[in-house]
Parts: sequence; structure tokens; C-alpha cells
Amino acid sequence: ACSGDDGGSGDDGSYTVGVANFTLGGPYFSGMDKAIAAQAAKKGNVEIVSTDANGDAAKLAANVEDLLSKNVDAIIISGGPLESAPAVLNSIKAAGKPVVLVDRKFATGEYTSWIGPDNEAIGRQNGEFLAQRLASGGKVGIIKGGPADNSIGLARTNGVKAALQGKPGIVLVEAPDFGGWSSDGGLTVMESLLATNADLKAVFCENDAMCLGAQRAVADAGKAQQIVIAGVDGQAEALKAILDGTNYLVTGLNDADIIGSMGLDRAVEILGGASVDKDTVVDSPRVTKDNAAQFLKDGEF
Amino acid sequence: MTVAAGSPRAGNVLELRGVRKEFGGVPVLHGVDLVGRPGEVVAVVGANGAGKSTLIKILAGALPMSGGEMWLDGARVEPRSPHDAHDLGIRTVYQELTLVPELTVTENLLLGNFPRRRTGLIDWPAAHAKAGRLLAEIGFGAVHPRAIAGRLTVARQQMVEIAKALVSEPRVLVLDEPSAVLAGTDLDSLFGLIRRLRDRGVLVIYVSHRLAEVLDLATSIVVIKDGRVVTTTEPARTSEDELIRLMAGRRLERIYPARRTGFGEPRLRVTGLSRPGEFTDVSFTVRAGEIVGMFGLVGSGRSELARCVFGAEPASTGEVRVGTESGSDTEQSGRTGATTFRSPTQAITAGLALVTEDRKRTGLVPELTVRDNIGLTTLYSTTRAGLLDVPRHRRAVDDLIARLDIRPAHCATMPVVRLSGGNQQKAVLAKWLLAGPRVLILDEPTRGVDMATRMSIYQMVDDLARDGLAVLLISSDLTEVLGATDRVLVMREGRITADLDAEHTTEDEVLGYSIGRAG
Amino acid sequence: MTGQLTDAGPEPAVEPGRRNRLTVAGRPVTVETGFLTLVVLALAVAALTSDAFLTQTNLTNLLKQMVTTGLLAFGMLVVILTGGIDLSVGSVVAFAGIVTAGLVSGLPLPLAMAVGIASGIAFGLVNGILVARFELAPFVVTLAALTTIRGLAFVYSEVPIAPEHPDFFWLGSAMLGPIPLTTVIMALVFLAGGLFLSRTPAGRSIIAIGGNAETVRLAGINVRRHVVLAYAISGACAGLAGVILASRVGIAQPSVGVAFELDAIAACVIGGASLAGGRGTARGTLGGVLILVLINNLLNLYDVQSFWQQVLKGVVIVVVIGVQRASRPRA
Amino acid sequence: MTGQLTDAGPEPAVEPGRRNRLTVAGRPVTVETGFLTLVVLALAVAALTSDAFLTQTNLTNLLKQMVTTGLLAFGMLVVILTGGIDLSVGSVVAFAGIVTAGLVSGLPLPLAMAVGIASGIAFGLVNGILVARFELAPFVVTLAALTTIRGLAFVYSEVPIAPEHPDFFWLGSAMLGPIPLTTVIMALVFLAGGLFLSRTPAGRSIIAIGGNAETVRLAGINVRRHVVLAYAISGACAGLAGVILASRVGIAQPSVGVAFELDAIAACVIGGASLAGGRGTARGTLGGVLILVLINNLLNLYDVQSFWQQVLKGVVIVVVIGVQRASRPRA
Ligand SMILES: Nc1ncnc2c1ncn2[C@@H]1O[C@H](COP(=O)(O)OP(=O)(O)OP(=O)(O)O)[C@@H](O)[C@H]1O
Ligand SMILES: Nc1ncnc2c1ncn2[C@@H]1O[C@H](COP(=O)(O)OP(=O)(O)OP(=O)(O)O)[C@@H](O)[C@H]1O
Ligand SMILES: O[C@@H]1[C@H](O)[C@H](O)CO[C@H]1O
Ligand SMILES: [Mg+2]
Ligand SMILES: [Mg+2]
Repeated sequence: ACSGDDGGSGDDGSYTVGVANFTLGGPYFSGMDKAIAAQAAKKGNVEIVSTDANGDAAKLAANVEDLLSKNVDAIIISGGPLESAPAVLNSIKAAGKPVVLVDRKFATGEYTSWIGPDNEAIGRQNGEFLAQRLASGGKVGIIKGGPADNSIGLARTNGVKAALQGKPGIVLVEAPDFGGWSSDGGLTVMESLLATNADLKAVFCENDAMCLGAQRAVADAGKAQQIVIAGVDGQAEALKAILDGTNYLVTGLNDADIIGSMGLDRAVEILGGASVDKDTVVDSPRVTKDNAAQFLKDGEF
Repeated sequence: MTVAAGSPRAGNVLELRGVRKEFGGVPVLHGVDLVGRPGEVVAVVGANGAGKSTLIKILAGALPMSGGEMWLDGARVEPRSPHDAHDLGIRTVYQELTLVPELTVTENLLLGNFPRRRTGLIDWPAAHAKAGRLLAEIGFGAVHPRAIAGRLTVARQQMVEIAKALVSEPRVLVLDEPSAVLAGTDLDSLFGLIRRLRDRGVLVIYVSHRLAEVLDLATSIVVIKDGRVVTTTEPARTSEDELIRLMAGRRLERIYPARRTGFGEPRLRVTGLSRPGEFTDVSFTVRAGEIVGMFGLVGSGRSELARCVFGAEPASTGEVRVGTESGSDTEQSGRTGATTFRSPTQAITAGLALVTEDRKRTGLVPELTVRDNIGLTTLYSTTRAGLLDVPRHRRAVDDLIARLDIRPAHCATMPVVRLSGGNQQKAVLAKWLLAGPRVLILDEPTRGVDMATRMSIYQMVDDLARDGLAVLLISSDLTEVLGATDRVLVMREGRITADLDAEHTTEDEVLGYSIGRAG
Repeated sequence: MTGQLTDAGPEPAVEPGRRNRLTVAGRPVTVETGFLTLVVLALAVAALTSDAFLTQTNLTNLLKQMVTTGLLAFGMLVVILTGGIDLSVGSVVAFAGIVTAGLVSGLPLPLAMAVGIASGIAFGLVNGILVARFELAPFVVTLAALTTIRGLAFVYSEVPIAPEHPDFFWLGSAMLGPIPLTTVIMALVFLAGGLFLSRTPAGRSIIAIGGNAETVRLAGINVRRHVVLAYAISGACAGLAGVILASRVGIAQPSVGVAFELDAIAACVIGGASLAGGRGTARGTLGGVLILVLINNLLNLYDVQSFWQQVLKGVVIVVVIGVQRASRPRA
Repeated sequence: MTGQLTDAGPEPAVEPGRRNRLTVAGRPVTVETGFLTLVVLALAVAALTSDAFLTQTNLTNLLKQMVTTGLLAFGMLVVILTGGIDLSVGSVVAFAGIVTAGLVSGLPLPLAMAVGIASGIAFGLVNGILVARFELAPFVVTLAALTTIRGLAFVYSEVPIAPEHPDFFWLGSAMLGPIPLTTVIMALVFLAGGLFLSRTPAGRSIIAIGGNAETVRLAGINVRRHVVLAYAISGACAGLAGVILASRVGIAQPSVGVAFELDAIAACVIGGASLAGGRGTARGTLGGVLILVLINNLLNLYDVQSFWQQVLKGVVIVVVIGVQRASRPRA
């Protein structure tokens, strides 16, 4: 009954699911949006109405209100990098509709179900990899996405730190400025970091997009041999870089495709009356040169 | 549309036939005819709002005509843009200044005509030299080509405007009140220039409210009243009085009211006032009921002095007092050590009013209505329960509009920019009268104002003086200074060089003190 | 001097026939009527083409969605009238929100909110003083303020604050019948604000200052004080918007409000205000807000794909100001 | 009001009675010297207080980091001079970058880049025509363009494009000795641009238009064409910046460039340009860019935390324009 493939049986067998994206301005988020739509198309009886708040919490609230006035059956919120929106959740609840959170679990407020990664675990996994790699110690740079109010980045960085702190010879330096989760941001932050820390041995970024920019800065500085790179997400370009044997060594898979399609399935299950887990943590396998090919082939984003 | 029969008379450079213009259905010109031959100076005179500037803008291609014909050298033309008019050899100096304030004089003159190097780049040294030559040639050598236009006095800016029209020699030169802001030798340079151009065969169309100069310069005079030509005449066949009568449509007796006697207590006392680079150690007194004139050449520092007295700019030393009680209305200004008003607000509270010389920059808020402009000085004093008392405000303002005869009659809700120049000036005056001052400073108050209106302004100032107002009248118009005031202060290079009894001095004497000739 | 070709500054002395460009049945279409027609037309089209549009939920949504932009736009209008601009409002929204949320646990709710609004006023005063007293360009002053205040919001709290206090949500979700309380508050701001601009000496002075500050100064009006007042009003509105937004979302985030200033400015201009100062009305601005909110609402109701929504939103805005422009008499 | 500061330009005569507010050793501090002192002072403080500052890596970083803001700022300056503003540049950066990256696989690299830049010019032309021909407010036109073009960038590709083409990186990473090629390109733009503004009739006309458009029209110059040209130049600069940025990062992202316009505008104003038009120079703008990049660089070198960076950045900008303002003679 829990299998979503044959579709939930609604009153007339078909549903409309609203998707409230906080932003689509990043490959991860637009990948998520597409994955949800693709899964809906696969099912055939689910119609998707997708909205984009363009990074504006007020607009997210407005979009959800608009979805509710269009009388959608359920709402999926892809809320990264928003931390929380309790009143938005309340209004969905007041309308009596289920809400599924994907990727980002809101800190407060009531939701029906959440599907996402264990970010601390992803960070730890990266940290352990780097600890192994830098057995003789070295300086590790950390590039954060920012702005500060974001639990995901914090969890990832904390994970890395937890794994590396106390390891002999390991020194951690956090870049003072944020990379904004984007490649150009990662590039600039890395350039500045290199000016003050020429002796870096590794760099961890809270996502792959920033790492890809950082990788260029490292290459431009002629330090590709010296500095290795570790990211998060499994963005296609990062997977390629890992596969190609560059200094991009590792990432933690945080697959929007998987999370997105699971999110839609979950919404349909709920609509079908199934009782579901409240929280579902999606596995985040470590991706290195050895297994990168396997994730690249279906890499939509 | 009037269809003129036959081709225009041979020998005419310019011929206008039945030119009409309406603004939003309101007719302003009702079929104006005007003819000009090479080497003529055709003067166009008329009261404020008669339609002179409108006619000129049509000539300049800046306004389309609503009907009528324009012929140039025997060919029918219709300039659709200033560019077209340029190409036809028509150059215009507008009534309102049109310089680019941030740019140098050179650039304002040569915009669109820069001398260039072979590389195509502008040759600046050559450009400055060219501008300098041009200015010198036309007698305005005092204007520095590298000066920033916006920082020049209004008079100098006007010279640049005129020079701009002469960068290449026009066939028709149109001048809309070019003399309004000039005085003394600058005025002479302008007249000399016009005569030279005339002798070279240029047709000059000349608009002015100064009838003496019109009679002196013009070869023919077109009198416009309410958008119609009432007469076309020649200087030899008319007189100032007749022109005034034609323009106003009624007889006007005497220009200046009879002098008053028996002035009261000193109302404005300025003692040892200085501001470096502008004026030095200026002292004078204006008594209640007295009208004191202040004459001087361009740049002699009169306007700066007025602004300073009014608290619009700080003085470095000196004292300004309004009223008989010394210093009760003034406040020590810590910064300069001078006892003056620290802001116009203070000055106004003490009973001062200043009608500035540049109405466009400091007199009006162009987009606001006439009513709102006039009401500015009394905004905060016409309230009820914290809100503006709109009916009372409106009544007070509209009453003044009527009293000063600001035209058109329904102008109260029009943006003030749409008024003719002279009527804008009246609106500024109205604004200050509304404030109910005890001391009124007028800086060139009749600039661009027609004779009939001038007379009503003189009359009004006289009435106010009779009621005890003290008036300081700054003017570059000698006749006015002598006729409308009781006493004349002459200013030269920032100092008061003479204090003369208006009734017993002469134009020569005043002029002498102003240029440092007389003893 | 403003070298605008557009609606900047005092209109040139040379005035080609002041014809209105649009006429309907021979009568000129004024800004007001042209604009009103546009709003009514948009509403009619919306009602006819979308079933969801006229539902009560949706209309209530519309009313709610106007609040933030509306409050910011009114404050912005006052600043724009002086010839200035306030880019810092988005950051003030964040700051006021997070400070209020932070204080709610220790202070009574109304006091916490008052502090939030007061912080907006304080920032506005600083902006105003820098602009009026030190004669710095408003654009850059408030751009710098945007950066600094955003930074301060994060300094106050890096993480979002979601107060436990149940009343905290109240302001943002209370309804007066079918009308959200916040909309009523916004409407009151526009009402009082409209009165302020048209009927008080201070309001009229502010408008005149935008037309020609020097003239106003010489008329004995303290220009600086009025300019400072204008920025303070904008700060107050932004503060209020921040408090309301935090209450509406139920959480205050230091990162909220990015680019809010742009919608507020757009609303003013769509509503007929001139960025050169001296022209603009509260009523027009409210219309501008309504149009912006309608655009978003309709694009959502028509299920236009997100990126195409952005594409269309820009196009619609240009069309709207084009119609607006066409119904204003030519300069 | 200062005219242009460009050396080759028509130097204003020193006028009696206009005192500069700041004097040093009796000599007036002009905008130029005041500004130069500031830059030199900042550099000196930087060199003395941070070991890392004078390292070659850091100086090269500075040079690299100037490029995007620099290119955008020059184009912005030209628009600002006309009295306009171009808020769409950040979106053009994204669009030009993603289109170039998208085409590289099918077209020769130079052609792909040309298309990217051409797209910037095309957007600029549309902006310019809406402003000049239809007389719409530049702020709102380019704000709408910001939205629309950003949408189009996403429509072109939702996901980043990282071309395989190895040459794609070349432009962004090539060095001429210690100087990045991109910096050289930017310097050339400023050189040619400075010459354009100070020494060509078109450049002078653009400046004059910002001073008083009506006058320029009355002087028989086609104002509209020059305004369109100005926006096209801004579009071209933004297009070029987009292509360079994509090449530098190696990945073109449709989301790149948000708020870039703000830094570009700030650079112009810090460099002495007036947002009312008619005043500003290429040299000053370059100085403004340098100051902005220096602020960021130093805050990073001093390891100032991100939020405090924001707080300080705003404060420093206000101080800089304050000094700037104080060294300009009073109007
Ligand atoms: N753009 C306009 N719209 C409406 N009315 C206008 C406009 N321009 C001028 N007028 C009106 O046309 C009439 C003639 O104005 P014009 O400026 O031609 O007068 P003038 O003879 O030059 O007066 P002055 O001596 O005061 O300069 C005035 O009543 C004026 O208000
Ligand atoms: N062309 C000029 N260039 C530089 N400075 C000037 C120029 N003309 C005047 N000034 C300065 O401005 C000061 C005051 O000019 P102001 O306008 O007050 O004189 P004014 O007597 O009122 O002249 P006007 O008759 O033009 O009104 C002069 O003392 C002089 O220092
Ligand atoms: O998990 C996602 C991704 O890692 C993305 O790259 C940034 O935002 C987070 O929410
Ligand atoms: Mg006139
Ligand atoms: Mg004077």
C-alpha cells in the first residue's frame, strides 16, 4: 500500500500537488523542482503547480496562499535556504492540506512529513575522508555558503569539524566571508583565503557549486597539486571533476532527484490515506573517483 | 488655416502670415503677421503673456504652430525642430536660460561643433581658443571660456547664450528679452553687437520690455496684445507713451508714484557686514516707509549681500537688525562671529522678505501650481488643528492673484512653469507679499515685467511703503532706481560707494559711482 | 539639473502643445483615469479568465499580499517626493523583525514591537541626517545603510528567531471579518499618509522640496528637518512592515527582505511618482502596489512557469508604466 | 558642481569667491586630490597593517576582483551621465555568460563570446529605446529588465553550464606577467571609455544631456540616439563582464550577478559621479571600483567576520563619500 507507483486512489483518482519553492536560483533547487514534476509525470494522475518565491519569505507565504486558493490537494515545500516558516505551515494546516518538506526541515511549525539528507553526517563523512588523506596533518580551509542563518551549512561544517578537530597537525581555517552557495562566490572567497593561507592542503565547501569555483582559484594560483577539494551535493560538474582525477576528490551525495521524487511519492501516499513516516533521512553516499561514474549517469543536475 | 495668396514680397527674409497657436484648445496667438528684411531689427513688444515668447518658439522650431504660414527667402518653411531651424539659419536666444550648468562655457558654445583633430578626437586647446575668440569678437571677452557655466552670474550666462547663437552667423537672429538681465557696459556691448549684425545684413527679431532701447535699436516695431498684432510701426513715428498705451490697451498716466515723505524708525540696519570675496564692510539703514534703491554693475555683489542679509548665506562679520529693538530678533551666529540671521526662517520670522533675482532657480517650484507656489511662505501659519486650512489659504492666495493681476485669470491651479515669464515674476512677488513682511528686499523685481505691470508693482510697493514697510530695491535699471526710490545706494566691487538722494541725483552721477569714475 | 528625458524635474520652459496623448471619446485620459482604467481592466480580466480569482480566499490573499510592499511603498513615496530614495528598507524590515522577535520573550509584546518600529525610525533618522545635513547622495547613503543594517541584523542574531509567544502570530493572522488586520493597518497608514501629504504643512513642504529645495529653503521652511522627517517616516514604515512580516511568517530572519526596496520603488513609479521628486500621491502608490500584487497573483493563478513569470512580470511592468506615461500630458 | 576631471577635458577655471571647504596647507583640496589621498591612504594603511596585503597573490587578487565591478561601473557611468540608471546589468551578466557557455560547444569560441556580448548590447538597446523613445523612467525600465532578463537566463538554462572546451577558461585565467588578461581588458575599456567621454563629440553630448537634455536638443543634437547609445554601451560592458566572469569561474550560472548593479552604482558615486547626471569621470569611477574592492579585500585580510564586514563596508562607503563631498566646492 505504501508503494507509490500505482498512484494513490483519490476521489477521482487524480491529484493536484502544489510545489512552493523558496528559490529556484540554484541548480540544486531547480533540480528538485524538476524531479518532483518528473515523478508526477511518471505517475500520470498527478498535476503539479509549481511556484517560486525568488528568495522572499513573504512571497513564499503569498505563493502558498495562492496555491491554497487554487485548491491544491497537497503542498510540497522546497524551502532551502529558508530556515522556517511556521505561519505558512499553519495556514496550510488550517486549510486542512498535508504538507511535505523536501531537503530543508523547518526548525519550527507543524508539517506532515519531511524527506531530506543528514547534513551533519555528510560533513562528517567528508571530514573523515580528509583526515585520512591528511594523515600527516595540514591546513584545511572551510568555505561556507551563508548567510549565517542556515542550519544546513552549519550542520555540514560542524560535521567536518567534528571529524577533523583534534587530529594531529590539522588546522582549520574558516573563510571570513560567505560564498553564497555559488561558483563565483566560491571562487572569490577562495582567492582571498589563499592570500592569507598559502599553505592550505585541503578545502571543504558546504556545497559543490562553491567548490567548483574554489577549484578554479586553486588552479589559477598554481596549487592544484597542493590542495584537495571536498564538497557536498553531487552536482554533475563536480562528479565529472572527481571522475577525471582532478584535485576534486570527494563529495557527499545529496541527490535532489531522489529527494524530489520521494517527496512527490510521499505526498501521493498521504493523499491516498496511507500512514507514513514523519521524517525520512535519505542516504548520502560518499562519492569518490571509485564510484562517481555510477552517480553521474543519472545525474540530472 | 489662412491661405495666403501669392508669393511673399521680394526682399523679405522672413514673413509670418496669420500664425496661430493654441495650448490645449486655448488660443494664445490669433493670426500674427510679421515681416523682416535683411539688415532690419524688428522689435516685438507686448504685455506679459501677450504671446511674444510663444511666437518666438514657433520661429525657432521649438513649438509647432496651430495654423498660419512661415516663409523664408521666398520659400514656405515649417521648422519642425530646433535642428531644422538651425539649418534654415534661424538662431534663437530664449527668454529662459538654457545652458548646461555643469559644463564649461566653451562646451556650451561649441556643443555639436567641436574642432577635432585628425584622429576624430576633440581638440580642446583649439576649442577654448575658438570660444575665447568668439566671445571677444562679440564684445563679451569678460567671460572666461573655461569657466563652468552654472557658476556664472545670470548676466554672464546670458552673454554665453547670445554667443551660442552666433557660433555660425545666422540669417535670422531671434532674441527674447536678452537685455533683461544685463546692465551698464554689458548692455552697451549687446547693442553694439546687434548694430554690427544688422549692418552685416542679419535680420534681428528683438523682444524687450525696455521701450527706450527698443526705440533706439529697432527699424520696425510690432506691438502684440492678447495674441494679436495691434500695430506695426517705426521708432520715428511713435513714442514710449504710445507704445505703452497700445500694449496695455489703455492710457497710463505716470510711471512712478509720487514720492512719500516723513519716514519712520529704522527698520533694517546693516552694520559692517562682510563676506570674503563678495562684499566688504557694508553698512546702511532702511527706515519704515522708505524705498531705498541699490544700483551696481553686474558682479558688484548686491545679490550676495541681499542673500546674506536674509540669512541664506553666512556673513563673516557684521550685524543685521530688523526693527527698532536692537538684536532682539537676531541671534549670535557662533560660526562666523557675525550677528546675523542664521537662516531664512529666522529672517522671515523677524519680518524680512527677499524676492530673489533668479526666479527659476530660487523663486519658484516649477511643477507646483501657482497657488501652491504663492502659498509656500504661509504654509505653517495657515493651519487649523494642525492641518492646513485649505479654504483660508486658497482665499488669501487667490485674492493676491487677482490683486497682482496674474494672468491668465484661472491660473491658480496651473503649474507655475506654464505662465509667461512676467507672470511668473508676479507670482514670486505675490508669495512674499503673502508673508506680510516688515522689510521687503527686491532683487531685480521688474526683470522681464511689462510696463503696465511694472507700474502696478511700483504702485504696490509705494502703497506698502505708505503703510510703513521698509523696501530695499536692487536694480540694474538706472531709470527705475532713480524713479521708484527715495534714496540710492551705489555698490561697486562689494563696497557701498555712495548714498544719494534719489530726487537730486542724476543717472550720470550714479553710474559714475558704480564704475569708480566720479569722486 | 536633471537630464532626464523622462519624468524628471521641472518641465522645460519650451512646451510643445500640452496635449494628452490618449483620448477616449474625445476626452483626454488623465493620469488618474488612465490608471484607474488599467486597474479595473486588470481586475476584470482576472475575474473573467480565472475561476480562482474571485474566490474569497484569493481576494483575502490579495489583501494580505499587499501589506509589506504597501507599507514600504508609502514610506518610499515620502522619500521619493523629496527627490531622494531609500534603498535600506529591506534591511530595516529584517532588523526590526529580528529585534522584535528577540525581545518578545523578555518584554511585553506591544513594547517589543514598538522597539522594532523605533529601530526603523532610528535608521531613518541616520539616513536622513546624512542626506540632509551632510548633503550626501541618498542613493549611496541608503545603499550603504542597506549593507550595514543587514549586517547588524545578523550581528543581532545569526539564526532566525521563532518566538514561543503565541500572541506573536496574532498581528499577522488576525482577521476583521474577511479583511486581514494587517491590511487594515496598511490602509490606515495610507489614509493618514495621504492626509499628511495633502493637508499638512509638513507634507506639502516635502512635496515642494522635491520640486525645488532652494526655493523652499528661501521661503523660510527648514528643508533639512523635512528631509530627515521623510527618511524617518520611511524607516518607521519599514520597521512596521518588518514587525508585521515576522508575525505573519511566524519567524524573524535576519536574511529576510532582500530586494524589497525594488518593489516599493516600482510601486511608487507605477503609481505616477517621479523619481526626481515633487510628484506622486498616496493614492497612486496604493494603485501601484495593487498592480504589482495582481501581477504576481495572476501569474500564479494562470500557473505560469516560474522563470516565465519573471520574464512576464518585467514586460507587464513596462507596459503599465507605458500606459501611465501615455496618459500623462507631454512635457 | 565640478565639471569633468579628465585631464584632457576642458578644465574649469578657478573662480574667485568659491571656496573649497577643505584646505591643506592653505591649498584647496580638490575632488581629485582629496580622492587620490584617500586611495593612497587606504593602500598605505593596508600595506602597513597586513602582511598579506603586499604579497603578489593578493595584489593579483585585487586586480582580478576589480574586473567585473569595473566593467559594469564603466557602462553604468555612461548611463548615469545621461541622468539615467541601469539596474539590469547583473541579469545581463548572467544571460551573456550562460548563452556564451551554451554556444561554445557548437560555435567557435570567439563567435560564442561575441554572441554573449551582442546579447548585452541588444538588451541595452531595448532599455535605451524604452527610456529615450518612450520616455519611461530609467529606474523602472531597467528594474523590469532586471526581472525579465534574469528570467530569460533561467529559461535558456536552469542549470549551470560548464563547457568542456578547454579554451573557455583561457580568457578568465590568462596572465600577462603578473597582470591578469581580464584586468588588462578592463583597463583598456576605461582608457578608451575615458577618451570617448572626454574627447569625442558623442561623449561630450552624453555628459551634456545629463546636464540639461532640453538644451542639448535645442542645440540640434539628437538626444534620443545618444541616450540609446549610452544604454547600449552599458549593455555591452555587462555582456563582456558576463562572458569574462563565466570564463573565469569556468561555469556559467543563470543565478549569477544578483545585486551587481549596486556595487557598480556605488563605484560611480564614490568616484564623484552625480546620479542626477552630467557629472562623472572614467578615472574617478575606476578609483571608486578600487576603493570598493579594497574594502572587501582588507576586511577579508583582517579576517573580519562576514556580518561585521557588511556593517563596516557600509560605514566606510559613507565615510568615503563624505570626504568626497567635503572636498567638492559648495554649489
Ligand atoms: N505650455 C503652455 N501651456 C499653456 N499655456 C501656455 C503655455 N506656454 C505659454 N502659455 C500661455 O501663453 C500665453 C503667452 O505666453 P508667452 O510666454 O508667449 O508670453 P510673453 O508675451 O512672452 O510674456 P512675457 O513678456 O511675460 O515673457 C500666456 O498666457 C501663457 O500662460
Ligand atoms: N563671471 C563671474 N565669474 C566669477 N565670479 C563672479 C562672476 N560674476 C560675479 N562673480 C562673483 O560673484 C560675486 C557677487 O555677484 P552678484 O551676483 O552678487 O552681484 P550682483 O551685483 O548682484 O550682480 P548682478 O547684477 O548680476 O545681480 C561677485 O562679487 C564676484 O566675486
Ligand atoms: O541541500 C541544499 C544544497 O546543498 C544546495 O547546494 C544549497 O542549499 C541546500 O539546501
Ligand atoms: Mg516671454
Ligand atoms: Mg544680482
